Amino acid sequence: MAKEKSVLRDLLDDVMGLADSYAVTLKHLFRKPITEQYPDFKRLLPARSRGRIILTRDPEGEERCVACYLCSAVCPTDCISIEGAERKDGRRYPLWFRINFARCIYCGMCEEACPTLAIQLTPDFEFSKYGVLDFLYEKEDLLVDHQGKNADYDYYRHAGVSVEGDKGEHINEKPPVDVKSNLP
Amino acid sequence: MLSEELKQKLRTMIADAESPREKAVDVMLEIQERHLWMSDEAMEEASDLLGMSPLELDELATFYDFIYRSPVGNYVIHVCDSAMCWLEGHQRVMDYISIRANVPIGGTSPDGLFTLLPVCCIGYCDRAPAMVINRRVYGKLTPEKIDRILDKLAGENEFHPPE
Amino acid sequence: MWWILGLVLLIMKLIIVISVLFGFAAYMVLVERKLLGRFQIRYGPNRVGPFGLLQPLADGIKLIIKEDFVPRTADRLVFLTAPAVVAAVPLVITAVIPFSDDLTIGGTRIPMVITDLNIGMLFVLALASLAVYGIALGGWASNSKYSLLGAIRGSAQLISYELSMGLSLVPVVMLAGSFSLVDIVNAQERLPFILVQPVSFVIFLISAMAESNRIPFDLPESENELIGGFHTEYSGMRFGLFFVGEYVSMIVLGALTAVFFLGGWRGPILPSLFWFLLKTMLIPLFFIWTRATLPRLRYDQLMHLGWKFLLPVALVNIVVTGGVMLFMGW
Amino acid sequence: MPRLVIDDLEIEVPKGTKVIDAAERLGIMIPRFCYHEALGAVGACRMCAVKFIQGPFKGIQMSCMIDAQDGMIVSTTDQEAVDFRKRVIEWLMINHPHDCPVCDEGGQCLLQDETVSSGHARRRYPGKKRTYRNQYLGPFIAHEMNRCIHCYRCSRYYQEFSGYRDLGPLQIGNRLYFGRFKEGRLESPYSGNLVDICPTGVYTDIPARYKVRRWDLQRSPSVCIHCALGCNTIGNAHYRAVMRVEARMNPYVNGYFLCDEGRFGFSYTNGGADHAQRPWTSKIGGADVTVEAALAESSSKLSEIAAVYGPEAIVALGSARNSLETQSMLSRLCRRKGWLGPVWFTDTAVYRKVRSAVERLDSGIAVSMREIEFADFVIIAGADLLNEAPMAAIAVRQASRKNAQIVVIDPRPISLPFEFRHVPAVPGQIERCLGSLVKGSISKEELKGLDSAAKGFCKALPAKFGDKESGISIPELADQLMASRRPVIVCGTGIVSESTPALAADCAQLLRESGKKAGLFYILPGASSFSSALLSGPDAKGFAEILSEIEQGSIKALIAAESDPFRDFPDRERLDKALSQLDLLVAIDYLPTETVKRASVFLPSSTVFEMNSTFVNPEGRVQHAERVHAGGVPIWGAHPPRIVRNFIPGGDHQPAWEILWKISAETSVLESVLTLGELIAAEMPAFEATGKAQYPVNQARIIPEKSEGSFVKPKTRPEQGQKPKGFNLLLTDRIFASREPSVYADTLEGVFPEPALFMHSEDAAAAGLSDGDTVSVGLEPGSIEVKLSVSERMARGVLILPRQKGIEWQRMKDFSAWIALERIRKI
Repeated sequence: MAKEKSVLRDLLDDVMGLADSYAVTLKHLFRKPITEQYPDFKRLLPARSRGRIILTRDPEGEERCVACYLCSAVCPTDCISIEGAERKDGRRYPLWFRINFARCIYCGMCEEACPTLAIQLTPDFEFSKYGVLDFLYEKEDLLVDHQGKNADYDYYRHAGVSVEGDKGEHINEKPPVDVKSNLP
Repeated sequence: MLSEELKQKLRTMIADAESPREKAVDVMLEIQERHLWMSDEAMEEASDLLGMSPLELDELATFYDFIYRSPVGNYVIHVCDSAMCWLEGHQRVMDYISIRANVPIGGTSPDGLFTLLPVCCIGYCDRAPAMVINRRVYGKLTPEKIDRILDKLAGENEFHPPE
Repeated sequence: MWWILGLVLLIMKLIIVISVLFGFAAYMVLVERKLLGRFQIRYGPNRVGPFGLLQPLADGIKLIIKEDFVPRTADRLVFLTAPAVVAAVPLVITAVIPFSDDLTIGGTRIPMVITDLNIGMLFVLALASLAVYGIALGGWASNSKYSLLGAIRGSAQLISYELSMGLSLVPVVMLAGSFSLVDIVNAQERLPFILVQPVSFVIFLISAMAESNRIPFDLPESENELIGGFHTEYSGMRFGLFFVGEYVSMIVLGALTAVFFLGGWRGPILPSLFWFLLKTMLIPLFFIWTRATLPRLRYDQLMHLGWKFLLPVALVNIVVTGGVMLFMGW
Repeated sequence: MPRLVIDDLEIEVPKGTKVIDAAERLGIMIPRFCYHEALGAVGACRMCAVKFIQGPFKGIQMSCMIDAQDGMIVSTTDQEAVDFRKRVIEWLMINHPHDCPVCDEGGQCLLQDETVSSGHARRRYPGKKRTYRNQYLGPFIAHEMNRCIHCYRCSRYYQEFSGYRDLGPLQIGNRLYFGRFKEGRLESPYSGNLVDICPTGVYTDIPARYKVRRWDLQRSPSVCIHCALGCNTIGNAHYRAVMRVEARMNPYVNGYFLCDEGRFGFSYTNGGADHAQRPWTSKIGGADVTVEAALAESSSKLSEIAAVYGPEAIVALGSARNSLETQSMLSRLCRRKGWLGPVWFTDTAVYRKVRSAVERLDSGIAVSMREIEFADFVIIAGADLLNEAPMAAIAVRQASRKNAQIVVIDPRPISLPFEFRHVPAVPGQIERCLGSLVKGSISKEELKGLDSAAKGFCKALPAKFGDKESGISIPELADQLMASRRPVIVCGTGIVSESTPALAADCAQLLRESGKKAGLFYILPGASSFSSALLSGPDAKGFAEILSEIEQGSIKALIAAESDPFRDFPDRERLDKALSQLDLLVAIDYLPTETVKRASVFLPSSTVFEMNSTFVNPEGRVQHAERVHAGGVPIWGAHPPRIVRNFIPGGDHQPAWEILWKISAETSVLESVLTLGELIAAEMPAFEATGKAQYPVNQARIIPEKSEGSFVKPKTRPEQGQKPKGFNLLLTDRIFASREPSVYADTLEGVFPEPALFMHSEDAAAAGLSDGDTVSVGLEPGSIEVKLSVSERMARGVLILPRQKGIEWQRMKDFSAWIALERIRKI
């Protein structure tokens, strides 16, 4: 008898479980939808959300990118191609910088790898086009006139190589060693 | 730049040596006797005499403290800064000379008389604090003693200014 | 000349029924999407027309103008005809469903059923099992492993649940004493059978859900295992026909439930057609609610439920019903 | 042979092996900065610390400073050692700048690797970083002293290994500075090795500067074709351009290093900075056509000419930069089709010299460059190593560092990075000088022990060579030679007389028979001279004969396979006229030569970087160069286009042997032979003798056990008779500026030596000329103007004219000339 009872209880439990779930969904039916009406209402995305990629400039208005190839090396879809070049004053820059957004998966690894904070992902996610070739963004398309998320960082103030100016003028550097010094 | 007479003297000096290279430091010290310090031109001429490349000579010159590759005054004051002298007041001595003779540490006084440099141990620990001026050692320095020494040197400035 | 009038009436009834059914099916899609949205605390389609009311139109246009793609290795003829089978079968079932009280125009009683077969229920059961041919053929003809698996599952599922469905209707027939659907409705004049036969009703409801391949019984088309199952390879309006079939069949099952258990078009005060439609719509709405609530069964659970639970219960129910009828001398 | 255990693995190593090397043999790479196998240990960086658990030493020790000994148990992974190395890295990183992104070494930096692998990621030291000012070190090497970790590798390499004295350590302690006395171009023509040797980014490679990272490069083992030595390289390509060339370790050839010409002279393959110099497309009569059209045109014209005038009306030219594959194909085609040639050398005399040299090499006597390093007496006869075979000079320097005596017998003002005794003998006297030196070294007892042929040869050698002017006593040198155990004769094939290579071989043989382990090394004129000498028969026609046949009209077509007679042949005027008489001039080349410009049909061929090829070096070592990249017009240096194409622009080139095969329209050529290896073996029996007919063959030597020729009777006295009056004008090679690929490499433009005519100072004084004068030298038919450079360290009575860019030596009538004094005028 006990066994039979438990079968019935099991059945009851099952039915109650079902009823519970039906109750939950029914309750939801009368809740106000939480959907945002996207094209009519656009939420402000956090600055760190990962959308279209830009190349920023340093506070002095120079290109931040030094064409170190780390972004292209780390890119899991190989969508970044660069060629470095050198300015007369020794500062390095990308001769060309191409991102194939048709391949980009917006993973943000390039941004993480970038030692100069040049390459940054923006919250701009509305990014669709009719032609695949239109997704090929060159440096001119990527370069912006602001510092992006990091307003103050200037890589060349920290690097050991000097462009313009003299050695030893960077942050946390001693003046250059004078080889002919008489000091011991 | 070097006078012919000096060059001749150096040549004989070098000729004595088994290999010219061993006289390199002596040659430079000899030039310093006359010119106070080793300018680039002096280095080049000396290296020619020694049959070394200027760089090889410069390796030696920049290695040794008593060969000066930058202009110095007539009297180069080397104040010992090793442990004993330092305990006995090396810094006080430096500061005092610096103020007394109006010479910055590592630099030369405006009258071109004194150059003040630190030096590592000169072996006069028993008479610390000590200093060397043109190969003469002075120990147990006190302000009065320094005054006397400097006044004497300034008075008997027989050195010619560098040619 | 009566036969001409009869023919005209028949054709009119056919046209009305088919168009109403299609309209309902189309809007059932919208209703489902809307309701599912609300069940999931979102809006559902609201872009096309006011409140998204023109969405079925947009869907229709989209489906029609999409490329009708036939896989190179498919069995072309079967592939092309299978969706039609799926869409046609539920339509045929409507022929025997009485959807209102008889209408009297100028003294002539017009029966509000296309044809009142005396073996109506058998007809319904026969046709209901025919629908799986569309699925089986479509899946097989696609020549794709996913489609084939879906088709096989569909057949197996249908066979399992057809049985309990039929058995669950036996008490109804016993109570009504007739296979004619009109008679069954009339038999519920006093009491709808749902009150008399709740167990039958539950079994019928579950089987109906399984018959129409609705969640939680949508194993033949389970998207995440079979990429759509039997209709993986279909596109355009042919794919749309599978959909139409599914929704029409949902409505038809609703209508059948109404007829078998809810007293058909019977109801107080309001016109009988209204009652019929109301009752008909209850079942699809419940199906949608279920879809929002329950997850898909595992295949073995599905089989277990059909064979080891519903079938015995239905059999016991028949025996009990028979016994009660015998003792009470119904 | 000590046995020791390193990280639980047991190994037995030769006595004197350092622990760090023993570990490397086990595949355990102990971190190091200052230690380098070629430079030895100084224990400066403290990075190679390991823990010695048992044995004569205990505790943390530097593995580069300790010889492996029996019973040692060493752990490289002991926590104490790991922590020690981690701290060393932290110290080294205290002053290392934060500039990896703008450092060219990034990605191939030992310091970077070791820092990452040690786990040092956070700088704990709050103080400031030391900085230095940089120096300009010339067009090849960029200097960034901030990155220095004071390992001394550069100065040890530069001063000790390569023997130049203008780069070294200045200052002391924390201010240590590696640089020059005054900034300026590095004097060493081996300066590129600083890039390889520096464990971090102090010295970086300017031609490759910042164009690419290591991980993006296509890399393959390759072989240098700039001179004959066949140094092993690694070709690095990116975006269809060769970006840099690195040295590839080969202990028998170039060791770890490479000369600057080989390292930086690669840009000919890219067509220069604008990629426009190299001819990328096929041409018919100067107009661009498809390869198929050019192939069809040349092949139909050739068969036409063969049908009308006979196959002898077609002549094929090869050159010293042909791969062995091309040479074999050329040789086979000529034989099969009945064409004339192939003609490898424009100078027949050079051909005869190279041939006699190659004939005399056998495995008993031929030495590799590695073996030169272990010689204790080196005689360099008629070779200017620095200019003709730069890496050989480095090999001799290593011998010199081990106190070997070096004697150079050469008329040129030789300068070499080591101490040597220079006998400035004119070409005719080199043999006598060499002969008397060798004769003087054979003691009477040794002479008795010789067999009759050797004895006769030894007796016939000139007894005395009086050169009082040189101030060098030959008998004194001969005594030293007598005392030596492993003498090596390095013999040139350029300015020497035709019999000298054979004499050098005989001398080496004689020394060998007198009980020494004597060796012989020839300096040959080009990358494939060895194989061309092996491939050509003894009766091969010279280019001058071919030219007269063209003038007579019996030759109608000429196929120049990577050959430029306009560059190699002296009499430009005659050549010009003769070649314009041809019906067909097919040029197959990758350089923009004069011949290519005049060709009626031009077909682009692949460079060594763009194909698999084989070269044989002067010691008979077969070396295989793998394809680095597919080639084509580089997209590097300009913005790449956004179009989609299904072909490679400039990708029409194919290996020269393939082109030859295709234009020959000779299906039977490859009928009996199936593979390239079989083709080569069929043409060159020596190749098959390696027992490795399987292609590609790498590092096998194809010289016989025993050569056939032996002990030619030497000329005892200089040729008498009518010796022309005046100066003997000699054409010589000069580093960076003479050899064919280098001339077209714009990366070398900054270092091309200034064109100069060399003359003995007394001769110049007699002619009233002084150093730096611009002189006009009256040649037949034209005259050249060139700056005069006088030297005391050369032979009298000779003029040395480098065959270099900027000197139009092709105005001469022949490969050497006699110039009367009055025809040298100052202007």
